[in-house]
Amino acid sequence: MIEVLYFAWVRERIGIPRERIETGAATVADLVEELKAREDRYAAAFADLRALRVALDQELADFSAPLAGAREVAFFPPMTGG
Amino acid sequence: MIEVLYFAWVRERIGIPRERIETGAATVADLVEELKAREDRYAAAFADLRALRVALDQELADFSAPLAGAREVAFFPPMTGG
Amino acid sequence: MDIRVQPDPFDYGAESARFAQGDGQSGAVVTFLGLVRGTGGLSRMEIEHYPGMTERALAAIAGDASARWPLSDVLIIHRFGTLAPGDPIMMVATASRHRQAAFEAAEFLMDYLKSRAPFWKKEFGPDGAEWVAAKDDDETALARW
Amino acid sequence: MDIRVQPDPFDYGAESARFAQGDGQSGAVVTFLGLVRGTGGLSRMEIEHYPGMTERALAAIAGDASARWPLSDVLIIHRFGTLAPGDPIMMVATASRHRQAAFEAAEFLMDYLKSRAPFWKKEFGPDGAEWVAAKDDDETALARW
Repeated sequence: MIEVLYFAWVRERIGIPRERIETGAATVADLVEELKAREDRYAAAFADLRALRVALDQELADFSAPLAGAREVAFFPPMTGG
Repeated sequence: MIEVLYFAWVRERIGIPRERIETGAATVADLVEELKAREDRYAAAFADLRALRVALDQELADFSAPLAGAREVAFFPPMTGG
Repeated sequence: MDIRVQPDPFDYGAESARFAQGDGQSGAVVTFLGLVRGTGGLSRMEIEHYPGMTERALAAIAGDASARWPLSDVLIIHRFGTLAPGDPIMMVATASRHRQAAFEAAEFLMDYLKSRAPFWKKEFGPDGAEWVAAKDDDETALARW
Repeated sequence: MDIRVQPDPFDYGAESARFAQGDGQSGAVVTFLGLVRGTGGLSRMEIEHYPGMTERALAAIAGDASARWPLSDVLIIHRFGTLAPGDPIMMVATASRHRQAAFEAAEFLMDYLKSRAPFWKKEFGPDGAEWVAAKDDDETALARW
């Protein structure tokens, strides 16, 4: 089980801020493929990975990063604070 | 007649903050030579021109600048504001 | 080091004054204040963030700055939630013996905060709502450090 | 544009707050504050300046900054006379739509003010009084602009 969080327009497209997912995905990219296959709203949110960033356990990570051991994965657009 | 002003340690060495001087000096450098010839305190203040800056009518100038038309000349060390 | 992530407004003048009290050894204080611009008929801004990760990211950025420059103090305040035009969004402050260190550290904090702290701005105007797009400039700004 | 040369202390927090009020269009405000350092047993500092030339030099520097960067406002306050450790010596503030412009203009103001505005500092400590020497760094800092 992994906690999956969505922020900004990713959250809006998927329609929920977070969910717990049972997955056997080896990497973040594999998890994204699983989610895209689920429903159109996921496919829409993950259509262009270059427009997305990912954090594993609250640290920025690559889509190629392994999921093993991670408690929390978050998807969001590039940050716009400041 | 020209108004001559001294600041910081130049003022302290010469002993006065300002004086009016009757001079026929063509340039700032000529005026400095006149002053040095007057008294030791001037010679001490003007011993090393590289340690001094000059302003003509309140604008930074070179020692080679002509004095003609200037109302006010000021001598001081490099600035240390801020 | 003082890092605050909060929905409430902050008093920029009072925070600046308190920060500058310091320890009497610093000599140089630089602050940056970001305000909501009222351009384009903007009626409000909403800032979303990632609780937990935000505080970690800001602490890491402030720690990096303190390791690179001789800073006696660092302050970061960043708001989230609903903001109106003219409202303060965030501020950073740095204190050092050297003015160049204080300036560089403040710019470093801003550059990293922009691209590495998980905040997202949404603007509400006459044509509806829009998520602010990150600028390529913001990412390339990191290359200078 | 607001330029003040004065013997009296100024309230850095209040000045910063007032400056940041602005016109709601700026978005980015940078301030620099210089304080008297209490290092080396310093008991007081005296700042001499050249009345008349000081105001002209500061106005010229602020004008140059406004010509180079899109600034909506500039503030310079510089004290003269007797100052104690921890006292504010001077501050500059810049406001712009762009953070980079506000930062660069503030650094430009400081670099030029240091080397081109006629102020001289004298420090009084346990070993007597000494005029502060200008740093070669201060002159070379101008080369980057």
